[in-house]
Amino acid sequence: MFKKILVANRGEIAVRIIKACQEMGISTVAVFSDADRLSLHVQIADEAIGIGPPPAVDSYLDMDRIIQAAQKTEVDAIHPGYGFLAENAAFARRCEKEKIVFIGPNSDALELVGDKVRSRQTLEKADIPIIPGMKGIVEDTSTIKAEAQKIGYPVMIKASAGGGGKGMRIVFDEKELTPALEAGMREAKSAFGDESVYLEKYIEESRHVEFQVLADNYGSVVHLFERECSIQRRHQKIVEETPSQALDPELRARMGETARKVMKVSGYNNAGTVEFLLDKEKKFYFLEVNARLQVEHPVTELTTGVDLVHQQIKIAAGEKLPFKQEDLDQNGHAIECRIYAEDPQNNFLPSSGKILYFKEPHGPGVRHDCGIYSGWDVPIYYDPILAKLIVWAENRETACQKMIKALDDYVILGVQTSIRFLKDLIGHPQFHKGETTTSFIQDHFADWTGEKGSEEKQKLVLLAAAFDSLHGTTSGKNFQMTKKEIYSPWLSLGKWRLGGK
Amino acid sequence: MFKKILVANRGEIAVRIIKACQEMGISTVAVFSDADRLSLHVQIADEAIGIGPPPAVDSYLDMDRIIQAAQKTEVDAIHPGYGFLAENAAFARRCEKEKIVFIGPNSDALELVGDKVRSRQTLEKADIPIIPGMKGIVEDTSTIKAEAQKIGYPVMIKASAGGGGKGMRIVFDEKELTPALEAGMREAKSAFGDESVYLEKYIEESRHVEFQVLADNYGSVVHLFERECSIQRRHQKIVEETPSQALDPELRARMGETARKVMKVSGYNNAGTVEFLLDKEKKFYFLEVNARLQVEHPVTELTTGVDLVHQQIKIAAGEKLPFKQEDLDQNGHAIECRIYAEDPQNNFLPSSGKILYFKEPHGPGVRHDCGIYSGWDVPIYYDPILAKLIVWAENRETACQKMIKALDDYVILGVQTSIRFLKDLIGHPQFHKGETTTSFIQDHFADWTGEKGSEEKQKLVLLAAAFDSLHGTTSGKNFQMTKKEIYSPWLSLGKWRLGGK
Amino acid sequence: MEFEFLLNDVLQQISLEKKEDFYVFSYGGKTYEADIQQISPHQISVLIDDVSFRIYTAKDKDSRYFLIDGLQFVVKEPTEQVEGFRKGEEITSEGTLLVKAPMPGKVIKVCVSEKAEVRKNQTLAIVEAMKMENEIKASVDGTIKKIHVSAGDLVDSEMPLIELEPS
Amino acid sequence: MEFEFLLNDVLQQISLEKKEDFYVFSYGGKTYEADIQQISPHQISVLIDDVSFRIYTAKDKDSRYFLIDGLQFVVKEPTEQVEGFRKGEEITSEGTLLVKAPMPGKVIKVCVSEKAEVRKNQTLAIVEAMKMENEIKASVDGTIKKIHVSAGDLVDSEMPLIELEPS
Repeated sequence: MFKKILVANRGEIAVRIIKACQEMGISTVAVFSDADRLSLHVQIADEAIGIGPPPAVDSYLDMDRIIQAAQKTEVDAIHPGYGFLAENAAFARRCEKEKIVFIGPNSDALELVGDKVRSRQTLEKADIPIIPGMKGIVEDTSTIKAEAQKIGYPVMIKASAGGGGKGMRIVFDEKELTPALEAGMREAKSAFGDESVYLEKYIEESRHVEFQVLADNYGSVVHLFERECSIQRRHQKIVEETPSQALDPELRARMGETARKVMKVSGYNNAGTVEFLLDKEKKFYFLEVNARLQVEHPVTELTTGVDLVHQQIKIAAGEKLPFKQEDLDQNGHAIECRIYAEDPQNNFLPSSGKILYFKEPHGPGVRHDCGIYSGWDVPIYYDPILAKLIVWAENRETACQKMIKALDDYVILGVQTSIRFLKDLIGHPQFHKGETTTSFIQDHFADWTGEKGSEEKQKLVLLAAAFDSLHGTTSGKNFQMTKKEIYSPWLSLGKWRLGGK
Repeated sequence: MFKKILVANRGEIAVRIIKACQEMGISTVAVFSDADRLSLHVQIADEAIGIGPPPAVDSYLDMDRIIQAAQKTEVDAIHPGYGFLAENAAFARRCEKEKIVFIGPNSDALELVGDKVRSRQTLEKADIPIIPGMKGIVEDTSTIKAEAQKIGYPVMIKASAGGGGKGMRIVFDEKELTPALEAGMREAKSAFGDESVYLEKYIEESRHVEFQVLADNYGSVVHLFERECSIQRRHQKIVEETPSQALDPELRARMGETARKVMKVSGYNNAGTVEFLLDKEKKFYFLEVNARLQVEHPVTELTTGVDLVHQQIKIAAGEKLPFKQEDLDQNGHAIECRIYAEDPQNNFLPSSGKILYFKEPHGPGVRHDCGIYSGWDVPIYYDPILAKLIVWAENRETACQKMIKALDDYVILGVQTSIRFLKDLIGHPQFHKGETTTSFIQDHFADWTGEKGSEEKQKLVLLAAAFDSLHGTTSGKNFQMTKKEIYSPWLSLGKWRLGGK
Repeated sequence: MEFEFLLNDVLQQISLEKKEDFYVFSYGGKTYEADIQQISPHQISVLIDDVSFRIYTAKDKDSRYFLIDGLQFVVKEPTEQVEGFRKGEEITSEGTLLVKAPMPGKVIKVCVSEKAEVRKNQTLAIVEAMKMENEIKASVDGTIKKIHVSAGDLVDSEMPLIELEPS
Repeated sequence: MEFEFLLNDVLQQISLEKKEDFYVFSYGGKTYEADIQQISPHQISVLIDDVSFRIYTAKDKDSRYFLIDGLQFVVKEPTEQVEGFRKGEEITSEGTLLVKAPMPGKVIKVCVSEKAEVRKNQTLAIVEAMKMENEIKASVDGTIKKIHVSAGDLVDSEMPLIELEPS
């Protein structure tokens, strides 16, 4: 087993991986940009190395600096987390050359599945169902209109190199095509350092269903069932759950087997995810392989009992998979909500700044993967994900109730977050019914403005503000007071309310 | 289902129950003594009623005040938690009379199993294996020596009315008998309001193995497997785990069936625990029934996926058990450590006072049931349990590693706690081997003094203190400084250390 | 003692007095008794007629934030000027519409030129923050009067981007 | 700047100076560079030669507490008088042993009378706290000189219980 691992990432996922290493008795090295000296992953690691200025291209995406940090600290392996260099085949090759184990797939497989266009070709030959789309990347913007016409609107622009919604655009008619292409390419360039995009058919009213796969270095491949990630805004998943309400055991088995086949055909090893679109006729199409740990991996861990980060490390260290497909089972129901620093009342615009106060929810069945704390400044340079709230319960109904309660108990003051939006989303009757498609938010929450607060709550806020001013506990200023005398409180004592809370 | 439940308890268990109610959409009423106005359970409940002065006999043990609070708030049911009135048959009867559902067994069964002496007699008739002991309570202290002689030393003095180690004493020879009896009776009186005690044979090198049982109001009884609770100090459990390392499937099934039979014979309903002693020849003896939710219930929840508090409430509301014995299964391994406010370096003396700073551990598989927060004053009036740290992992080995890591991450400043002791305990080679008996602490930790801190850690503490004084961040005083000039730092920069952390 | 606050930009009054071991407050013509306890610098516990509330609080230089049951409220001083426009916009003294950066970030592209006519919802500029591009759109039809930024500029929240003459 | 502290009752010296964006400290004849950052009022983050440490801290009226890797340390002012005796005991000016309450609680029973002879480990009194009885035992053989409490008394930590003349 490895003695020391460098975690080439930041935020909640770096924290998650460092903790997994600690549980396995493996020393850890964190890396940090100048914007992250005070970040949580730096505090909890055994060693921490500064790797440059805040922009990711100068730090977390700079292979030379990462490799130098790894050599200086003499690590055995690098865990890339998700994003940044996680799916960068050149980086995996570089690690191989420097004799540092890259905790992820081998560089050939990574290159193949990372090239969305080439992998579509390979898998089509292996009879994997593929969404209709371009055979190659957009090379000539002048002929692109003909391509789009051939596929048929609406079409989806997708980055060849990436995932996570970056560079993605839906185009409903021809006149939107050119500006969407430009924006998609710029975003792809900025996120992955590669502006290649391609077009595929956009399937309406579909669900996003993906299968978690583990493959060891000796040809064993198992899937750990599905995650449904249909709830997206700006093509970014925000709520994920397992099991999916759309799958029956037969379809689940069929999709799972297809996922295993995708990985076998690709020569894939370590952890990965095979993404599918499921249309309203329950026909499924291969979308892409995410060749890394996923943001939403905890829902799989809670329902299968398998720690995916432990398995990633063990596989990379040359261990065999400790289970076969028939040993694996799904138990109960898990839901994840991503907590973003963004303002859902203002078109989900990112919200940076200082977290004035933070208190995370607790309780049986509540897991919180988190990279923040009270007093931390949310930097503007990186993805706005702050934390992930995950709940497990015996069934979906109870899991939803637990999630709503946990969101209610979640305290973040100072920056805007998606918490209230998520609460209304989980509480929506259509979500309750399991009627989730990729257009769920557009269909049901396009005009969402959020609760303004009952009169009772407003009264309490005023009371708290007055208490605070009276004792000067948080305010440094004197608030304006009028001189009107308070009438005797003993004359007309109000009853707070008649019903319950 | 109930609309509103009063939780007649305090601390971590009140918090646990209130959260369960909230997840089920049930309103909650907390009760609090004058010492608990600022306690966590008061803050999180929907309503909160003061029930009197700090001593438990004047508040949490005062049936009239609890019933009045229940009537004032018009609750449907009372959940008693553990301790206080949880196993008080008179209170259960009083609730029945006032038409408030008591969330626990029916008062007849409670009376039977609560009377340790009478239940021993009943179960002996039903062929349940019983530890040799007195047929009745100690009534005449003059004939007690003959009774002890008949049973044979060592003997155990036990409170007829209670559990939790209160009133319990081991007596190795005759001259210890009288003072031990006096102390046991006083403690029983103070804890349960009943000074009745009895004697039974003390079985050396035994394990404490108990079975969780659920019984609905229609005769269905299932067990949810065992918990091993052998690690005790002062007859109080401090570490519990499941599965037990001492049971094989055959013995587990046999003990589980015996536990179900105990409950059937006793006419028991709702949640309860059947405690056994397992001797070194793997012979097991019935000890007693704990007619309530146990402190250590979370390890069962984590390995079976069943929420015991939800089930308690559903059974009390008249629902049928949603599973049969054959539907239940154990998954993975769970360990619980009880975090007490006590000083393990000073004979486990209770430690009260203000919690100056508190930060709980987090991470996948870590659960923390807790009733405290930074700034809270630990009152001297109640049980010194602060919280429970519970971990789950695929296997015992990983669970132990997770627990050690979580204990390392646990921060409580200002009061003494058992955290470091627990860490050394879980890390002990005999614990690792699963060699746990009720004399484990006496055998291996009688002379425990704890780590004093490496030179590196001391150096860091001095650095932190100096930093603190330099910036005046926490200290209000000026520390004495000598005037000797610091020599140039550039001349002899030390290397922090050569190896890893 | 009487207090005036701006709660969600609306002026509100409340009076509060400390009695022996509780508080009396008046709001909306009614008077209530409350048991208010400071739990921590960021939390108070309130009991009114046995009903229990947890209120979390924090402040920055302009505002105090309060959170009840997961819902956040902003309280400001009543002396502060109330702006009647949506976040990211302001009517200038000359009657033009000043479009401001809704969050700190980097200007990726300015999509219009001075004197150009724009329609409602037309994209005026693209600002990137946290790796996402955000399109800044016109809220009315009009003519571009002035452009304050160019591509590559780093902007802070509320910084002027573009001035628009509504038509 | 040089500092003296009592760490676990041992006098220790350290010097610390702030440079541009890091600190230099000397201890035990060696000098080190450290990057020290205040994370919160209760936590600092220290990097020394790329090794990362989290140190938690809090204070009460007498002491400052520091916690590293789960281990708690107590730091006091060097001016404070060092007591050489175990918690709960003190040698008086007359040479008798004063047995004190080790924690706040209630005296359940006084097991000895004045002028009685006691042996080492004999129970002197029983004090109840948090529902547990705790036996207060003699640490030496001796004679009871004075009894300061009786059954039923509430005692605070460090309050005198019994005075013993060692034999």
